[in-house]
Amino acid sequence: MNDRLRAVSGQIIAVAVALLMGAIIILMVGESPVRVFMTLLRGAFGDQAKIAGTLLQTTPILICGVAACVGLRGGMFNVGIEGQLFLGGFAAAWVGFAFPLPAGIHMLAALALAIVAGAAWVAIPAYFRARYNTNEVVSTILSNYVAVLLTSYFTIFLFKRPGGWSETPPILPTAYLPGIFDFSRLNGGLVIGLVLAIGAALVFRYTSWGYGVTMVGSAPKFAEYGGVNVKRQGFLVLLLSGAVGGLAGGVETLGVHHRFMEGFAPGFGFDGLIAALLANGSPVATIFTALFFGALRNGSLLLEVDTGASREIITVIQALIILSVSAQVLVRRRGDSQAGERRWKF
Amino acid sequence: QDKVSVAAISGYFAQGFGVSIVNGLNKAKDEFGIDLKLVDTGNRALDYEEQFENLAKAKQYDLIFVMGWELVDSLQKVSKAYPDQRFVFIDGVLDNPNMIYANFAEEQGSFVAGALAGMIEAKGSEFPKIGDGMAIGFVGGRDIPVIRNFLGGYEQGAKYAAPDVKVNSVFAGTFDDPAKGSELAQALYGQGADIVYNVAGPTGEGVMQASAAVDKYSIGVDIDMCGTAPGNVLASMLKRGDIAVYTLIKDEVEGRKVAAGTRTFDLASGGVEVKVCDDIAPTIPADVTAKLDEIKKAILDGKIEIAKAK
Amino acid sequence: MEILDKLVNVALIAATLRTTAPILLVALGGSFTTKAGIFNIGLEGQMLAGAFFAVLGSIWTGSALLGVACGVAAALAFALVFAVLVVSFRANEVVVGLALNILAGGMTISLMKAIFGTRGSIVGQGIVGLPKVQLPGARDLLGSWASLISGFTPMVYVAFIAVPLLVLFYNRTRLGLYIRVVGEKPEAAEALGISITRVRYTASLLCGLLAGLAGAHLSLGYITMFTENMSSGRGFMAVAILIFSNGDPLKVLAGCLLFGFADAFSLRLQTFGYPSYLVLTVPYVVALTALFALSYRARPRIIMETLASMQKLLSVDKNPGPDGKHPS
Amino acid sequence: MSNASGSSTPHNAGNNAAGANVAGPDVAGMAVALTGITKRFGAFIANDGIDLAVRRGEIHAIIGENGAGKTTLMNILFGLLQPDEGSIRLNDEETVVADPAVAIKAGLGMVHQHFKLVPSLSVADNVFLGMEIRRHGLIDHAAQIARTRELSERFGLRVDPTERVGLLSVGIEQRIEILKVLVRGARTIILDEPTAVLTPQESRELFQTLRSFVADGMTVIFISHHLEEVMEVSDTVTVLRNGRRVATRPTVELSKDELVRMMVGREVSFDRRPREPQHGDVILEVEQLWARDDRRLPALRDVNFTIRSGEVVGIAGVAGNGQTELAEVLSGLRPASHGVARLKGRNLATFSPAEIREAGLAHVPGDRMVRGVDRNASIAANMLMGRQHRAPWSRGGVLNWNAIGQNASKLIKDFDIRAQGSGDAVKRLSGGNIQKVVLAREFTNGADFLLIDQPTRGVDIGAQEAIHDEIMRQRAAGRAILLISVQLDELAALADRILVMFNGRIMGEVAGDDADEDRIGMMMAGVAVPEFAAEPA
Ligand SMILES: Nc1ncnc2c1ncn2[C@@H]1O[C@H](COP(=O)(O)OP(=O)(O)OP(=O)(O)O)[C@@H](O)[C@H]1O
Ligand SMILES: Nc1ncnc2c1ncn2[C@@H]1O[C@H](COP(=O)(O)OP(=O)(O)OP(=O)(O)O)[C@@H](O)[C@H]1O
Ligand SMILES: [Mg+2]
Ligand SMILES: [Mg+2]
Repeated sequence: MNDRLRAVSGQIIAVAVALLMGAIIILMVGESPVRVFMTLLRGAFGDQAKIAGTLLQTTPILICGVAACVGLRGGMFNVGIEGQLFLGGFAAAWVGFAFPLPAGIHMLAALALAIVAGAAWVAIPAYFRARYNTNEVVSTILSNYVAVLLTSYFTIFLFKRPGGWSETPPILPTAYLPGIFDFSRLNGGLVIGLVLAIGAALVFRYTSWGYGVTMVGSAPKFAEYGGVNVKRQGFLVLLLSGAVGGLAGGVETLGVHHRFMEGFAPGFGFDGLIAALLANGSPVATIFTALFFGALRNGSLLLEVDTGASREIITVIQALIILSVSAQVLVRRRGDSQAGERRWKF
Repeated sequence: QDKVSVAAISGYFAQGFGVSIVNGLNKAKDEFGIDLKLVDTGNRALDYEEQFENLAKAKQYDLIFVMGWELVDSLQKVSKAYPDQRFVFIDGVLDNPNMIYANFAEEQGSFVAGALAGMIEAKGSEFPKIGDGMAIGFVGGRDIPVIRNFLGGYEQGAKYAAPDVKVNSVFAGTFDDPAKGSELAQALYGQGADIVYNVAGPTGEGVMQASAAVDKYSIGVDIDMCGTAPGNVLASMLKRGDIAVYTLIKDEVEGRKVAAGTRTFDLASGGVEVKVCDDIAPTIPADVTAKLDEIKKAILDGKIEIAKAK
Repeated sequence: MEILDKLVNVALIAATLRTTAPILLVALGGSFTTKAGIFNIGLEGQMLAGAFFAVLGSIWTGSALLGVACGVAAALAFALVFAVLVVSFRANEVVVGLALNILAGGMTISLMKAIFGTRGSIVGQGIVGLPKVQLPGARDLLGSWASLISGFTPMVYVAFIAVPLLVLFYNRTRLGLYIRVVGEKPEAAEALGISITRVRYTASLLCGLLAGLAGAHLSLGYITMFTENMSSGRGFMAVAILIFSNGDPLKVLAGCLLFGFADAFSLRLQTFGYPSYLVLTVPYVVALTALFALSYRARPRIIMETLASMQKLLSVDKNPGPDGKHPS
Repeated sequence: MSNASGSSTPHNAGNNAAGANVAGPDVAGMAVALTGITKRFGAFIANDGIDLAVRRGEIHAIIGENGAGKTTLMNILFGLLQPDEGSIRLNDEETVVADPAVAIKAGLGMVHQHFKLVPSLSVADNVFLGMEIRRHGLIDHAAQIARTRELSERFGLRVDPTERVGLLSVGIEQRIEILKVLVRGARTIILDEPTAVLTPQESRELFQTLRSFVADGMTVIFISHHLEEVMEVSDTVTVLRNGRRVATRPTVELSKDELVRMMVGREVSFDRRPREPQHGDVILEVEQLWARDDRRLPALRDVNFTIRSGEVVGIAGVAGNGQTELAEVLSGLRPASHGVARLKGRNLATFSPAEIREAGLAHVPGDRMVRGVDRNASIAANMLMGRQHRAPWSRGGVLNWNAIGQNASKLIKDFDIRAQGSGDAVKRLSGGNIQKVVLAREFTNGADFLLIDQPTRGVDIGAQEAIHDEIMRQRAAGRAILLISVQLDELAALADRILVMFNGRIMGEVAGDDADEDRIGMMMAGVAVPEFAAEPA
């Protein structure tokens, strides 16, 4: 408990340090830090619409973050969430516009295909990782590029909405994710994200399977010795991670855009990965890191309108926060020797 | 209401056409002392609607200029939520009767550019730096409808003026990678093209620089690019976003409230034009110049139908 | 056949060398950190910062060389931050690397706005690019093949010459040896009084040096301009190559050439009417295929290992005879 | 200080050695003198005001239980750790050993408990690492190889300088470690548990080498858990207990029993455990078993044996001769390439590792840190492994952490594991206690067949006794036990039969009651020993 308290207060100090550095930068570009931070706060939580907007921004980061957590738990570094998100988004849209189905079933079918698409996209890297120990970081990074280009190809060459922009035809309302408020686009995706995060935490903590997977991630030889099928669980975990990544894309298309747009959501995969890493791989903690990123992002949208500061300033501050928080994590494990730790276990 | 206040929102202020719009806005600001707000949307579709909300909610802007087709969906929603807010959609026409449209006929300008390139290529080695490949090239940014529209006009123009000339077209897949633009252009030059038209934003800058590197020709787009590689830039196909926003703001400032409806910026109105670079102009053979004028006239008279890309 | 002729020719090889050079430079930079046991996913950001400040320096000083120096200095600053956080504060390398990439993106755009009042790109404005190096006599000697060795900007030569230098560095210099040792068996280094911290800092900074050169090459050599996000994933590509080459300079070269070739080749494929988006995937698909194929059956390695363990068996067999000559 | 140190002295080391030889053991002053050394790790005191004086030209043994602070003390002496209190004199000079470089300069050399060699480098590169020979600023590999060869010949430490270290056996690795120390011109050599991984023959060779060092006027400090060898080779013994020095005495004045008493503070018996032959049904049958190692080379060649319930079968052999692979095949982690292993009549090849465990296998793995535990997880989580699908710990796939925690607490008590509670992370425990966690888990899962690999490696004598008792209790309970160990005395004390493995084959079998170290040692080295001839080298 005491440890945790120290850790949390450490994080807060780290954020404060980053904000201070941010304030200096803001001063340097000739704006008032107070005004900028107040605007940020107003933009993130100013009224119910702003709060809803923040939650809307949080949703994809959260789901991608859970995807990353699932992989990290099993010792798999899924850097390909971005690509899975794009394919999942496209797959959901495709079901949404091409196959008229009854309400409810339509949405579930679309989400299901998004999940399948995400999992399928990571299946080959996962297979090679499990079977031949092929580094999954490399293969998933590379497959991101292919996924984004591929969805662009599908969208523009095969399924383009006639006369329109580079986007698919709109999906049918039967496939929409239900909204939560009528004043916001916030939708059931948030609930899906929260359920996933808490569900993942429970599964990892309270099931035999989750225990096995956790052991595969933290001590693979031990797990193997204990009778856990390390290769199969590794494959499964990466597949699940990809599935959640695909779901993130499906949620975006069905919940917000109601069509697939070429290049619609760059960077969510990486945001999610960072959120998960800052949360130390804990899905529940990822809820908070994702919310933090979502608030920063939504706040920064108002910032650009209400002050002279540009959104890039926020990008810079966000990076500073990540950097100082990441260093903070380390203060806890300062030790005598640098040698003992394996630096990276890819 | 004393002072006119306008906002502009787009993800493309950094690229050719967007730059010309920013130029126009700044000119209006300098001349009329208006309030000006630029909002960069970035490239995440999730952000757009919130950004429109933030702009429209204040109700302080007389006009909001919107550029980029990916914003259309959010724009439609917000314009429904704020029916009193006047939006100017640049570079397209939608089905919304409350909106102001500034529509550009880039295919017309590209047609002329294509005709010019075709005729010069057809001259072969008579013309300096031209080989006998009988091919011209096109480098696009991403393979999206607007860019296809440029390509379509260019191809049709080249075929119209010089039926034997082939048009090789390639896309970089990105507007942000000039190095790739340079490689693409060099590949085209290597395959016999002597003139390459770029519609690729910063990626296209790489095309212009490649034309200087291999000493062939390039054609610029959106803004006057003759200075980027003097002697190697044949012409620039200007898409005068600056004129469009400037005239609209001018109307507004002078009390003629801009009303909903479509304004077309084409060859006829000077909204698009092909400017042959000053250092090249004297070397253009007279028959080419004459034929080019003829073509322009035919377009103005509606004698030439240019198919638009879907 | 005619198509093949048009596709595969001297120009393609020259283009391959050009497309390879920036990735090679940055990947060779990453080789230092990889060898030192640090996973550096922040190459992209270092490269971008290098590209931006190279242009800035070039404009301010009017000298391409000083521009390159500015670019390198900026990349070094990023590398230093990386080293401080990762080595001294032991932060997660992936988090720090990704955050520095974000920082580089946001910072270059903000600074561009603040200094030039524009977003997007800096063209003209007095940027002085690096000159092309025309090797004297190349054309007489090689004819049309001269374009394979002559007419590149300096950094292309630097990139390719760096490969044998790095081989020499790792095998024959003390620092190179220490970098390898620190990456492979840090406790061995520590026990011998080799400072792991110092070696990792040095490796990080060397990495920044080459990443900076790569960035400067992009904005002053390859072309002469800066545009936001102009590193365009080359840093990530380098990371991928680094992981499967394990940072060995020759393997890095092979990986970069493969990717460079696939890139240059695919650009040419487009002119035959294949859909751009599919053609653009070619380099990545080639790299993935190579990765999977290599791990599917790492034949050369298995053969080597088998030979080695044969040797081991033999040495075990003959070794225990306690017939050694003892001193005294 | 007589020896020049640093980069250019491999030659000098030899010359000095020759010169010092004349001087003989007559020494003035101490090679090493530690005064009042105290080292704390948080609240824990690892070294508590230790004084230690080592005379020049002696072999000084340091003994003590696991966690007594031996390694810590040596690390402080060598500059790897900084003492919180106390001072160090090296060769009669007050020295602040800020880092190993200082120690090396003062003529100290250390061979660590875990070797610190770089596998991808050649022997010569490893020997000269940190003090490379260079020409024109570049490392001169040829010169390094030549010097390594020269040195290895002079000290009788035979190695091939060009070979990659990753391919060599531990015995040779140790020679390289010693060469590393010598090439730095060390006059005082510290060895931390040098014989833990050696065959008896290799140990004997090592001691011969160490004696030749002191004959040359050098000083040797070594840590060991093997009291016989301490008695045999050392001149002086220092005993540590709980971070304090209990005694420093000339070896000749001491008996083994006295040593043990000083170490543990009570009597400990090592004799062969009395037992009744009570073998029952055949539990494990191994027939013509072949298997390949990770490099796909034969690691097991035609292995045959059976184990009955209530029987302890020992496997002796130098590490790396197929024991690991045998254990892996028997636990289902590695497929057999030929032959069968049957557990209670059922062919293991048809089972997954999890099913084998269900069928009645318990396994104490040899490398406990890697295979035996997750260091970062709690004791409770570690004790769950292998039974996470069984009631009462889980029902319908859902874990009951209450039951798991209670079970862990009970095992902690039963097995006398020194820990705060079941929530403690395993990495906070000492090596011996970690081993007890593994034993507790494996011995309580009701399996009929116990596969026990190196149960007491690096475990102190007190804990060894407890572990041996536990193994005998399991035997009495009718378990079939396969005991793999590199320690012959352990096998002799526990096993009914001892099989000797070399190069994947069973070289021979010896009854536990007449285990003869020399004969077994010969077989371990691959020499087929005829029944009657027992001629040690
Ligand atoms: N103990 C050490 N820990 C870490 N790095 C070291 C250590 N010793 C040397 N190095 C590194 O190895 C490199 C070479 O060191 P060296 O001392 O040989 O440099 P030098 O004196 O310039 O060599 P030379 O005199 O041959 O030119 C340096 O970059 C140094 O940082
Ligand atoms: N870095 C450290 N942090 C915390 N505790 C430590 C550290 N190093 C050693 N200890 C503790 O100090 C005590 C002494 O450890 P040390 O390694 O000196 O024992 P040892 O006598 O060498 O035992 P063994 O015979 O098992 O090798 C142990 O209880 C150990 O857990
Ligand atoms: Mg020890
Ligand atoms: Mg020990």
